[in-house]
Amino acid sequence: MSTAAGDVEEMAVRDVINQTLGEEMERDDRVYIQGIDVSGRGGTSNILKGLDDRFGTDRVRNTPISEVSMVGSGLGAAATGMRPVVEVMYCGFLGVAGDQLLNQVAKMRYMFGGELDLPMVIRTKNVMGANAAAQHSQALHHWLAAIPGLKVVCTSTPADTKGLLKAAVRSDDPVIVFEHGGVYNRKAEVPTEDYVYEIGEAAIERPGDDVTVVATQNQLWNALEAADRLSAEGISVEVVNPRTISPLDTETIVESARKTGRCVVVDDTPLSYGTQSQLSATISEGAFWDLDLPVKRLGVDNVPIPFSPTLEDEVIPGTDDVVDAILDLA
Amino acid sequence: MSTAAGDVEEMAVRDVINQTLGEEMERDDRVYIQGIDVSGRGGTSNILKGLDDRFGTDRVRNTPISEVSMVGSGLGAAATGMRPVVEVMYCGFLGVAGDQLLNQVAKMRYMFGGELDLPMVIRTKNVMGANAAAQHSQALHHWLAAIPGLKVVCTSTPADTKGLLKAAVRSDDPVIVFEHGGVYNRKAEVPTEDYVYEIGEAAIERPGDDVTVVATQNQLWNALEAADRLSAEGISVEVVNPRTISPLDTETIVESARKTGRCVVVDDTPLSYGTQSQLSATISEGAFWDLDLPVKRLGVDNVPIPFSPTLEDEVIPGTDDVVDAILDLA
Amino acid sequence: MSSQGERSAAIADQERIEMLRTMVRIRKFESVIQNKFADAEVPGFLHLYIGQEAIATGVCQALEERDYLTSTHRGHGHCIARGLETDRMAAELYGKETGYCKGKGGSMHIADVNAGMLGANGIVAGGIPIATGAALSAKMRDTDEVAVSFFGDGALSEGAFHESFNQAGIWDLPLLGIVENNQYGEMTGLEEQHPPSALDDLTIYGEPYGVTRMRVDGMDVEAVYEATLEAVEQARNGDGPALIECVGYRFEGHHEGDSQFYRPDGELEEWKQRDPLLTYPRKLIDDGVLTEEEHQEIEAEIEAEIEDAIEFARNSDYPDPQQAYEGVYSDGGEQA
Amino acid sequence: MSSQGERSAAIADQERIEMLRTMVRIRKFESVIQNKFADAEVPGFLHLYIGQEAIATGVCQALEERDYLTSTHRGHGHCIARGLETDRMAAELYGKETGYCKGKGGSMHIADVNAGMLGANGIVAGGIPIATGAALSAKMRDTDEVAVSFFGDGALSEGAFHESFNQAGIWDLPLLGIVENNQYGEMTGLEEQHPPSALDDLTIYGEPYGVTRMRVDGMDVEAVYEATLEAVEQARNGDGPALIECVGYRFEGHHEGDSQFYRPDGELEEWKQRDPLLTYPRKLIDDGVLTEEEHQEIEAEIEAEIEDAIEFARNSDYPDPQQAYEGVYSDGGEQA
Ligand SMILES: Cc1ncc(C[n+]2csc(CCOP(=O)(O)OP(=O)(O)O)c2C)c(N)n1
Ligand SMILES: Cc1ncc(C[n+]2csc(CCOP(=O)(O)OP(=O)(O)O)c2C)c(N)n1
Ligand SMILES: [Mg+2]
Ligand SMILES: [Mg+2]
Repeated sequence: MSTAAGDVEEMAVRDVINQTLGEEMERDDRVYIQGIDVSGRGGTSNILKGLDDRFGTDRVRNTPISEVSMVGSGLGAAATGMRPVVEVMYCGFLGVAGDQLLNQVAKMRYMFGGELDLPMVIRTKNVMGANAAAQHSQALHHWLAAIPGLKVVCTSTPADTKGLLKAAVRSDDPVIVFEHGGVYNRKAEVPTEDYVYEIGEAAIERPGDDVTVVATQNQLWNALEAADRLSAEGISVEVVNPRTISPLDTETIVESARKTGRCVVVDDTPLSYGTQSQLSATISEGAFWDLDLPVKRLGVDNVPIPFSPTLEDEVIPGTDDVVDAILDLA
Repeated sequence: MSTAAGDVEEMAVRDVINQTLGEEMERDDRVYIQGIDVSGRGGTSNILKGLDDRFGTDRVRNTPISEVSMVGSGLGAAATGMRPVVEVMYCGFLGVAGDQLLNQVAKMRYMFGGELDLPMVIRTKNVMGANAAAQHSQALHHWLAAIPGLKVVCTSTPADTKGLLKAAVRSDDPVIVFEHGGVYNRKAEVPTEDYVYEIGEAAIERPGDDVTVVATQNQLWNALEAADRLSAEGISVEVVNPRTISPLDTETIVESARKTGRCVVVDDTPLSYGTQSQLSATISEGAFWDLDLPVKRLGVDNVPIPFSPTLEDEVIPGTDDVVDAILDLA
Repeated sequence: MSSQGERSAAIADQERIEMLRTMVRIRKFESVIQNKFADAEVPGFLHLYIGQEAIATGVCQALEERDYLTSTHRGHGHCIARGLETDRMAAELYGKETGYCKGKGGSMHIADVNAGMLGANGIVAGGIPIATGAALSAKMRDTDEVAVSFFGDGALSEGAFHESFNQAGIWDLPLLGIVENNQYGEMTGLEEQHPPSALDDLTIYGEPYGVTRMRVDGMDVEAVYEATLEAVEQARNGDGPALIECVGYRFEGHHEGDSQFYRPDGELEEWKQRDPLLTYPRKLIDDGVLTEEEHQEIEAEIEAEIEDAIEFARNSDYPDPQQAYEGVYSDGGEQA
Repeated sequence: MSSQGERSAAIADQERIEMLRTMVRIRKFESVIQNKFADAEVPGFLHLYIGQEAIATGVCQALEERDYLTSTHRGHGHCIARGLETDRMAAELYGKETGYCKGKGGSMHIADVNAGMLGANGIVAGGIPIATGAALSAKMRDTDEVAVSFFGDGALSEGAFHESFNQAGIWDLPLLGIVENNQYGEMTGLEEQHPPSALDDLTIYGEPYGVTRMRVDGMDVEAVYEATLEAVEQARNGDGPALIECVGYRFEGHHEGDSQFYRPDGELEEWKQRDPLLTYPRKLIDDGVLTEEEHQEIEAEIEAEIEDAIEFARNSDYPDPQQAYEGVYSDGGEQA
């Protein structure tokens, strides 16, 4: 990883995505975008606005409403000299392309003997808290991480969005980039220079001594806020951003757990078979001798996400829930 | 659960499936089967042989090669008075019906307010060790268990095959039944009377004191064999069969772990984000104060399954691996 | 557009008035909901059916109570035309416990299984396999029930459409596909979403499956009604599936908040001249079936109904948070 | 079956002999592998192409080195016709490290990306979207490369076929679909898998997408060759996709071990009279392009080649178990 020294700029996550993809398309003319309404509307949440004008509709290419073909043809293009960035508007639509993800994208290199580069990015977004109901409100990075052969990253902050998206576009492997609708408008400083994060490296977003919180995306922001609040009460919280969901940076995460001896893992995936279970297992086994208390999993209860605000609020953890979980351990 | 007292019969798993479905079709004429070649060939591995002659091709219904429609139309039929049993030949083909599973089958009852019965079974098989390569050699019960709203069971023995399959067919919820190609020809005693297992209940297959092994399907047979071998060395192994993967019988599993203080979890899903991680997290948290050593996960390394026998043998745990894992803890 | 032959003169006056009432109800319901959404009273996403009322209305008028239907993200019109109550619909959109889905579904998932309405669906083409299964079930249970699936032009590009109609073609299922061609899939016009070979007649997508193909003016409720009647009769008689393209236009954005940058100048205005909410009452008045006063009365009556519906929704309670854990399974609770 | 017009007299003698050689190579390779499988030397599943040799051969003869192809579970014929070496193919089927996929793929996943062969595929219709992407890439990179996807009659029922050809139709991609109609999908005949409307001409599945439709005798290698030439030329010229149905028959079971209970009496024998491995040499001899002795020489030469290939496979090493962890990613290792 080469984090930046030097100039920084305050930017929203949404603008970072647009800028980063623009830079990568300038840099390499094999990079192109395909998906629903990526031209005109600028794709999901209008993130790509203007890229069609800059690069033309050949490279910012509207597909029909055909997720199988969108993902599958991206794979074929990647295998033959292009570097597609496929947008799947909501992660809930990934299921339509289930076979492409499970059997083609994930397995093609390996099955063919390991030598075929497949430089392909699939961008999609997790959505929670938008009253979008069960099909549109989902977080599914655990679901793709459960498929060996896929690299899966979660972007959370403006800075990691840039570093991870560049890494994904430049990788010769398929990388699934999960964005999150709830952080698109979050702003923070981003180094202006060109930098690429290592896929597979977690980051300590905020160092601390008493409790470790491992958190992604929206929950990372909640965790940082919780840490702020609790520091006033004299509790020092270390916040870890896994960045990559698969492969997971076990070392960094376990090391933090061993230091604090107390861990909360919080994520928007379901409590059973979600990211939290993988984190809890990893930490429980790896920091076994240093844990003072059981790892605490926080996430979405095992229900589809309900529509009504009172119900949705109930099932998705908020900052208060993170605070409470930390207090339970501290 | 009403386990049987009374007569038993020695049967192979494959014959139990055929017999059980036949019984349920006799019992309730809304039960019908659809899938590829279910008539004629008798479906995948010829398991259903003869059911077409008994019940006609209207109730043992060959579909075109269309997993989306096969699963989706099953759902529609279940919502309107039928009780379909859909066969998906290999679990690796579930991805084709990804949206149906993720967004329709799993969420329909909940989204619609909770009152719509969806009595639907999807039978599929995990396959390992058949040199079938990455798309056909997969175990994917963790992948469906990761979707809230689906009940997922794994059948392992002749007796649980009968009890679980009856439970699935009689359930008013969609139940995904994972069979395993590697146990179809396993034989053991099955009670002849009609009985139904509770979905969500694990079973102690073999009681023991020193180490708990939680294992499914093929690995359950390996675990039982390992337990046999080790008893000769004076190590007493308790073998737990989860039966249901989602919802998991946390209580039974954790109780066993608390008793022995040492746990191996072994399953054919991948080591990351697989069933083992869910089990390890559950046990590590729930039996925290009683564990003497970290839980040991055993499973398929994080690669697609390779074709060549030397490679496939390397990545799938066998009885020796289970023995070694137990010895590491004992 | 293929002509429907001579229009049967046989549509009873009462049916014509009923269809007008249904269209008025859809339009007024949605116009009010549109405002309430703008006022942030209605949460989530909102895809309005305004402009397409003649389609749902004409189709549902041709159905019997025992028939089934599946709908889309743009489903309010289908629900109302099917006879769902506007109060429980409004309550659902408001996220209240008195809603059709107890607040769990919202606009994109309204369903009333008791009315054979197997749900709106947030996945493009998601309802088609479900309707296919209902058609199969109808046939296996030896009934003459028919299943109707509404979907947009965009859904024709999804594999689910293809697999379902292929299966329906093989099994001769009583499945009726209503392609609501409203000229756009989201913000993209048809010509980017369908091959040139299909643009003039989207029912060509049904050609491989041997479906009966019809194409009607989706702004003409009677044309839609009559085509559907014919297709339904055929399906009930065991003569298999049909695909009806209803050519229309949506007057509002894809969803509320859509800037509608993509509409060519004048296009909307031109289509609005064919607004069934203008043309149909005029026609009924011309035909002597309705007086201007009766028309006003209908409007007023339905306005009052919708007002009541909104009041009902407003006055209903939000579900208790604990209800979030209910209803995943038949045995009540959530996953362990 | 639509006639291909007068057969161009212009197929050079050498090409005809080349095609014969290819067909002989496929047949002999598979016949030997079939025996080795029976002897349990070849692990896994085996789907044989025997009977369909004229299809892969005719199609590949019409392609250039720069073109791409995707294949199916029944892929050996496509590989051989594409020019892959039988020794490395045999080694792959034996699970040896000298195989095309280093033993990781086996029969259902043979690939040689350097030869533009983007893989057999264990998922029915799984290769079609990949070929579509190759066609897109060809177009975006401003080449005149063409992508050919082989698939069975059964694949036409999968959504992936539909989405891909729809997209190819919209984007005018140089995509060529070869429907190998061998009368069965697994153990089920066409009439249970396709609507009556499609049975007489499966290319009707391409009708909505505006593809060029052709239907040829899949036992006639020259008919296949000429149809493909025409479709390829059109695709190279930017005139978009085509779908060619090649009507043939598979002489062996769906996979080895299949009891073939489903074949009507006499059906196999009837088709075997049209076996291209019988008819084509006869024709070439009749046409004076080949002598009986030359034919025998070809057979003998290829038999020897296959024998060598099997020896190569047998003598190669199994991959070291540790290689299982290599090749998931470009950076080598497995997932952490
Ligand atoms: C599988 C899937 N892909 C994409 C979307 C996003 N989406 C919602 S509505 C829509 C357009 C649908 O167009 P059409 O079928 O013509 O219906 P219309 O909105 O015009 O009524 C899209 C792409 C979705 N909901 N589901
Ligand atoms: C998605 C999927 N569903 C089912 C199968 C199982 N299967 C393997 S081959 C086959 C039949 C394919 O028929 P066809 O396309 O006609 O090819 P053929 O075997 O006749 O060459 C089936 C159903 C599969 N491999 N993939
Ligand atoms: Mg539309
Ligand atoms: Mg076939």
